[in-house]
Amino acid sequence: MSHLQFKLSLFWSAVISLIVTYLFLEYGVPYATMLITGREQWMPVPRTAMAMFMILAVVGAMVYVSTSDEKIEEFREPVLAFLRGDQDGRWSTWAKWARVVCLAAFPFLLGGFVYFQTRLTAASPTTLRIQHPTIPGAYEKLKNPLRNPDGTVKNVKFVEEGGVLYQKNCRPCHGTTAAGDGPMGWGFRLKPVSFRDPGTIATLVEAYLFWRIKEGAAGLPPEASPWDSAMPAWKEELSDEEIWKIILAEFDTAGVEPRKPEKLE
Amino acid sequence: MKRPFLGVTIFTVVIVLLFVYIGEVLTKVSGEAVKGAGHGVSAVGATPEAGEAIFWRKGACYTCHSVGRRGSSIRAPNLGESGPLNMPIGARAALRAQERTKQGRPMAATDYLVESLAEPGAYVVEGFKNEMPLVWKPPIALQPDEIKAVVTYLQSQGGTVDAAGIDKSPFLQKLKAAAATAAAEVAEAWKPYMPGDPKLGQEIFFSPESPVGCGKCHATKEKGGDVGPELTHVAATRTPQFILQAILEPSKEIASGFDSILIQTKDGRLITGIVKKEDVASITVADSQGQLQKIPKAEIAERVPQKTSLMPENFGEILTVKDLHDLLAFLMTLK
Amino acid sequence: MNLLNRRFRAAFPCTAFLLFTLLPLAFAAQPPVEADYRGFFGFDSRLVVWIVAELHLMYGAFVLGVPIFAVIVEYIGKKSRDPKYDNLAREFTKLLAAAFSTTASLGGLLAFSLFGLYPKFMGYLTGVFHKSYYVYALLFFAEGFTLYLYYYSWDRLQGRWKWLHITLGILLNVWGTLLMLIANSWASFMMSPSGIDKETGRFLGSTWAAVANPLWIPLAIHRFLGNVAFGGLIAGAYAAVKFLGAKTEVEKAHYDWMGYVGNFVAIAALIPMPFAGYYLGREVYSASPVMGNNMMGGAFSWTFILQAILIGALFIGANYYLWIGMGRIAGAERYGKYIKYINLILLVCFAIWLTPHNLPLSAAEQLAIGGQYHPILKWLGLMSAKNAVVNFIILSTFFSFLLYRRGNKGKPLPFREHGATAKVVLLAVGVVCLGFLGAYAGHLFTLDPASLDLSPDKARYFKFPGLLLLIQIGAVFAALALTFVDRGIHGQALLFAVTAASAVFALGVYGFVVMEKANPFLRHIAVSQFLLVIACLLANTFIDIFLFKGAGEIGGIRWGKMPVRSQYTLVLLCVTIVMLMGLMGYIRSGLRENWHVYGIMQDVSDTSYTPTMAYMARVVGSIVLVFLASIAFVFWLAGLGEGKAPALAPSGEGAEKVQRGRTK
Amino acid sequence: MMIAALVIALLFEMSVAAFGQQKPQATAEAVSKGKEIYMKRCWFCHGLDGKGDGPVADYLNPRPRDFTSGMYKLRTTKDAEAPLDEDLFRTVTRGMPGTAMQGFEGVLRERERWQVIDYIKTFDKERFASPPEKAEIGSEMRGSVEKGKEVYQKTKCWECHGREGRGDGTSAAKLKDEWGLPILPADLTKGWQYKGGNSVTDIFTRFTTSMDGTPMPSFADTLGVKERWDLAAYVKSLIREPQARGEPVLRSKRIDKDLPLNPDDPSWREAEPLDVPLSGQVVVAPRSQNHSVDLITVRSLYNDKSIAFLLEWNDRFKDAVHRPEPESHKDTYVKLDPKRRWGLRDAVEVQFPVGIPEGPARPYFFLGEPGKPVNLWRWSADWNEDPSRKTSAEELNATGSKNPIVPQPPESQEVLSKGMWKDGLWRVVMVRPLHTNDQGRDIQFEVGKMIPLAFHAWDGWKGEHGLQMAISSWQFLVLEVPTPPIVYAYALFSVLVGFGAEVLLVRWARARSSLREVILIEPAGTSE
Repeated sequence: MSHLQFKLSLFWSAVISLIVTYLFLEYGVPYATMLITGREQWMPVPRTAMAMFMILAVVGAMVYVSTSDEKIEEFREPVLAFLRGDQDGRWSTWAKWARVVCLAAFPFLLGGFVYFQTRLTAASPTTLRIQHPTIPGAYEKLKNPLRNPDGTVKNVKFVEEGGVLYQKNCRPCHGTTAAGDGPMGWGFRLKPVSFRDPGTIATLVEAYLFWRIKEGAAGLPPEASPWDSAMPAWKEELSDEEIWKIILAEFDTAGVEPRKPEKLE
Repeated sequence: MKRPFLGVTIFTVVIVLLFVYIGEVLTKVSGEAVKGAGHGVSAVGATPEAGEAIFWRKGACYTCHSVGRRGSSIRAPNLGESGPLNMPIGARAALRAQERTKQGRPMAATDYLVESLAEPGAYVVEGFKNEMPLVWKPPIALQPDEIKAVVTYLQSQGGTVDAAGIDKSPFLQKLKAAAATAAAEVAEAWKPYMPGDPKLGQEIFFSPESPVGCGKCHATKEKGGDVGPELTHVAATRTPQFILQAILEPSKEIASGFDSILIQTKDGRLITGIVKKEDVASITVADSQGQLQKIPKAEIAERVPQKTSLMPENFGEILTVKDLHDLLAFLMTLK
Repeated sequence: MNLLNRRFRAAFPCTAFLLFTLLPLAFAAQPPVEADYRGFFGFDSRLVVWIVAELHLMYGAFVLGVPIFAVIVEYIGKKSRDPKYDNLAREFTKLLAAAFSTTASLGGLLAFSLFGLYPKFMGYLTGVFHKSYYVYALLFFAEGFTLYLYYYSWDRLQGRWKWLHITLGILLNVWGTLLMLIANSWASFMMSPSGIDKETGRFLGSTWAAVANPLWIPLAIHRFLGNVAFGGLIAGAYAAVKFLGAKTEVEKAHYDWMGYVGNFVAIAALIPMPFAGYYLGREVYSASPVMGNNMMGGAFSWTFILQAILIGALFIGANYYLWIGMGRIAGAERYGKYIKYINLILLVCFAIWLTPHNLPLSAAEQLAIGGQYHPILKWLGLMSAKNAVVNFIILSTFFSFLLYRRGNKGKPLPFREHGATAKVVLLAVGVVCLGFLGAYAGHLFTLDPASLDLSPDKARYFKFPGLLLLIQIGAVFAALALTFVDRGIHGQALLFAVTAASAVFALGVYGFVVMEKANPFLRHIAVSQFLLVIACLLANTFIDIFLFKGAGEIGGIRWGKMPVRSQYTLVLLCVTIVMLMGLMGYIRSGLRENWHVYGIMQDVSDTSYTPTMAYMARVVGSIVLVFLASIAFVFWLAGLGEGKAPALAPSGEGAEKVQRGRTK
Repeated sequence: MMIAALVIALLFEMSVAAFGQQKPQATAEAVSKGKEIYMKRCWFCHGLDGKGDGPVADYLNPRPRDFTSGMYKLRTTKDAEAPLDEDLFRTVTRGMPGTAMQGFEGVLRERERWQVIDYIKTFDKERFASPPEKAEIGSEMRGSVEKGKEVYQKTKCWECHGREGRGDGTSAAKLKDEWGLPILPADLTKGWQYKGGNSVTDIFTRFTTSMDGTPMPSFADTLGVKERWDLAAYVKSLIREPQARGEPVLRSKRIDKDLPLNPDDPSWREAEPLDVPLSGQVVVAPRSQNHSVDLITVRSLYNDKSIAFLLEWNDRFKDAVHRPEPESHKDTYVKLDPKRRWGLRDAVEVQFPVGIPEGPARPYFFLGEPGKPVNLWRWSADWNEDPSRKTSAEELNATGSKNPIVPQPPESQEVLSKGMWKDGLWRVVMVRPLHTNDQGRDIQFEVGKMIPLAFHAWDGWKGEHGLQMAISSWQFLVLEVPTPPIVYAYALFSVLVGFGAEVLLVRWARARSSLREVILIEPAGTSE
């Protein structure tokens, strides 16, 4: 075995991998997100996702170093050597001092950690909503009366009328092009939904939209936390037919199709 | 063998606990409401949540009242926004209380709510009848605390929850006293003269050959006619005495929506029945045999509301004592 | 046979008697005026049914899963004339026989509690399915008799009668699968009723129409694979515990091997599992889009996070076991360097798989991100990303396994020495791949956009996956050709590379395009990915078989030389799959929400709500512990029968050795 | 996987950027394609004939552009010239901040945006008949803020835009546009409302080219190039971007003296500000999407007895007279009458839940809901100017927007308040004891807890009253607490535990090292 060849010990490889992963998540991803979305600020990786990814990284490192006895030994060796200290008198002076400093610093780091964890801080509560709460039975089986059984619109006129209704009533929040960027979104913490996002109305049946438009935030079940949703209950002002028209227009404006029950082969 | 087994057991338990912990965390993170709580269990404390549970389960209030879009009963006023005055009951109560005050019985909104449970007949909403059972009497038999919870639930429908105010209400005292009497009454409850056989009773109810044939007009579950009131849950809200009386003296108390009318046609026919459907052109009535008749309005000369029930009054004569008890036993199973 | 085995023999008829005399009574004894629900001695009746049903299902999974591979192992033993296979098959069957009567008893208990606690609902179900009950009962007799015949005739049907014994084993599986299919139809009927009038719920008279409901077969496939993996891992954990307690090296070697086989069986069943799951999920969406929505985006989306955690633990654990296992193979260290890359791929895939579409965001994060969804991470939560990483996980696991297999293999023999058979078989495999890849490519090229409710201009999106399927055909044949000229390993590498590039990367990214432009076509992408991966697995497996057939060995496999942590990994895998079974049972049943029969018969009991995750986890966790404890007890009982009774002897020495080994 | 996606996305962005803004030829086909797009995306506001009279137009302020008038605000051409195609392209692409015109980038492809411009130009063919003359913008020069300020004074920009740039100039109230309708000068401190973009070059361009249809003139002839760049630098320096501090948490600072009722008090400098964005009230009818207050800056202080809030927001005019009219519910949104001038009062309101909620559930963010009431502190300008009143704030309770908002009885009114208006900025202080005797109606402040609060504002000049207002989502207030001593004890304890663990570990490792020698001699022992 050549001593000239530089080989990082397993312990340090693991530590460095974890650090690299962390830096990637903490700085790499936010920066890349900023570049890609063309916005002007870094977009942090949410803490929950961060915690999840880091736990996985640690598990991965542990799995790797324990795949063989040799690796475990190799991994443990630097740690043990550090703990043991210089027993053979071969360490340089600065290494000895570095060890002492590390050992001395550790309890204080721990103390500091405990202090920052236990000290009373006020973080604003995490808000999370079930993305698609369960539709009530009364709405479940509704079909858009303005569509033919094959899904085509009965009359193009309905889409146009729905478009006017959409632009008048929904545009202020959901935006001219249904991208969820209307001017009234400015003050609302829960931003209006972008219908162009393929994860939103494109995955839903029309009856679902009908329910959401008609009942609004007030009609949401408790687990979907209506407290911050500004969605009005449009049953107050719009007729059912108008709502169905708006639904046609939403899909048309956003350029997506409603989910269809798949045909059974 | 012993030691590895111990190790494996501990290891297993730890993994399962981890799983349970993740479940707890996910529940917390996802903000899942405690969907289970309150259902089925009797109320603890006078909270709107407990009241809601009672309203929709034990109290069986939902068999007559709906709350907004929840529920489908129309026998009694809707207690949600779609109810009378287009106001939910919590908000409505204040106006009703003013009305009651003008009628000479001064009270606040909370008092009105308590009163309407304590003395259902004291104030009856226009367009409805007083057919509300006394909830503190069997078979519903709510405890005073449970009634309080229901009142807070009603208050939470558009009003301010004020549990302390309920205690102050004089009507609650009345109710408590009445409930105590009722409890005493239960002690020496009404007993049938002889035990009935529900199976035979069912036969009497449904059999086309039986002299009474209740099934022609009344339905239980899916079966039966729809001339008279549906009896699927009759025993849940009515006492045996009430049922017995309703069989023997049908006209004494007629369920709302089942008043009969007498129609005289222009060609002189007389038709008595319950109005099932009415539109601009015609009126459809069901007669005492469960038959539907459609009469064009153009042919009607006169229509007179009747004070008597369409239900035959002669069951006391037709039924033997045993038949009556069998029938009653059957009806009592309908909870 | 000693006392205990006799006791088992006695237990079965007793149970059978109880089951088949009382069950019809329960049907017949419908009171004239029935109650909708009844209580259970003051306990929550739903909880009672939940626990009993889940336990019955777990035992059932074991009892149905094990014979499948027991027979296969026996057959291998017959072919290879190696008695260790026969012994192993027999040991599996011993566990089976022990667990069978418990399964039957739990089934009876489940039937009683259902009829007792849910009379109205069961009355309805009986009205629809009563004909199938009798078939079920008959099959149950057949299953029981065949099982005991199979187990007790082992010694007698040796030698030239072995084929008869194997036939018995196959029959056992046939009965078992039919049983599962019937019972399964009841469960799937509750989710997607058919054969009844959709408005009134009235039974239309054809039991077959009710049995053949839309979710019947997808659910059955999913359950079948699940049962095999379940059986394999339970047997693996049994072997692990035995290994840890083993006194002699021979015993250790045997149980190490048994654990390895159990794990191998489980991996083999786990690999197609995601596809079965995807198929089932798709059919749920077809049967009811609302149920599908609740499943993936609604109230149940969080349970799938939990599911992903468990499945991830399964895959990583199974791989980890293989990697440690390479330590007992001389020569395997050559492949050690690949482990870190596979590990990395698995973890990255797993991370993507776990990322939900709607990440919990604190208010500050929401403000910084400017919305509900993280602009990049939200994509990881969508179907395309999940499909891509699942395929990658499968490929990596398969790759791990191939490395393990060739650990101690030396230089392969020149291909021509395998003779014509090898060529014919490999060409046949190639033709099979050509067949299904080509057929699906053809389907895609000729697919009418109108059949997916798409406008004609969307047809261009169908071309790309079709093209990849054609490329895959080329890659398969290129790999075969390379094998023929003794470049088999390069062939395999080529196929892996092409599959990863097309199924994971190309279609993974393309899925997002399709999702946006031609959403209904998305499921065809998933099927294409599946076919690409399957072709790779199929061709590479067969190439591998011939590649290393008769290859020189660098060193032997030292069975029994496994560190303690590998055995704990087997235990972990076992516990994980039991929890997974419990969780999936909850999801399947819970999806109906407050319906007994979805959309037809409402649950109006006090317990018609969907419990929280926390409550669910507590109940499932308890069920898992009860199941594991009881099956450990049953296995202990089965072990009592053995004359040597190694388990009973105070084995302080062996255990100490193990302890010492662990601390080193 | 993710990296691959990133790379692909990056490549895609780059390829788009590489195309540049070369306008394709305006063919008949392009015009007809443009018409198709116009009929799908534009006519709702701009009308079928491009007259700016679409069905949505009546609800918007400013109104949509009338394409037949030939007047365009955002140009790079000389005063009174038609815009260049590139100018129109820029507006279609980026939209006009502060108006209902949103950008179409990412929705319409570049070619499509050019096509729609080709179509728009057909509404007023004469105007675009000859190529317009481009204004001289030149390349950006570094301007001096100080000199720019002098130019601002000298050129009397303040007559309209106000001394501090808040659009509150002396003639601001009287301005009219080309059609004789009232128009307001821009609030220069709000960078997010600059219709033509807020870069220095954008600003320079605006007063070089003028804004057609508005009283904003061109200064190309009256000011030198250098002067204009100085002015642009000064205007740019007026912009105050709302700070995005991250969490919407208002930290109330504890002080040990009396709380100031005066907005000018130096104690306020100690408090950390929170910028709260507001939207128009679009939740229930009568909805209004043309709100005027879109940002309130809040500070809070507390002592052992009371808590104080300082609210600051821009409002061009001080409106202190109130003559409300009943609200009409006829339409989903309030239709604007562009000629109408209102005489209503300014007001602001802080909203708290009545009890501090445990867990994530809160009352509905706008006026609560039945069963979950909210406590409102409403300050109004007419009370502020009324010397007979002890305080200018009133406490109220609401249980949902459907129910009437109920003032609390006089004995429960405990909020003291004072407001000041200067140079287009309202500053209002509200003080209330931390705890009151009216627990069923009032919020009781508790130290260290997350207390939701939201803000409502009315601008009387725009006729806002009743439910026509600007509203915010729930923000959070926390009364900062000094760290309790037990925390230090925990930390100290963990230092000791950490040290103890270290000692044990080192001893274990040293003992192990001697053991290890033994193992190395006996390698057979590793396999078990």
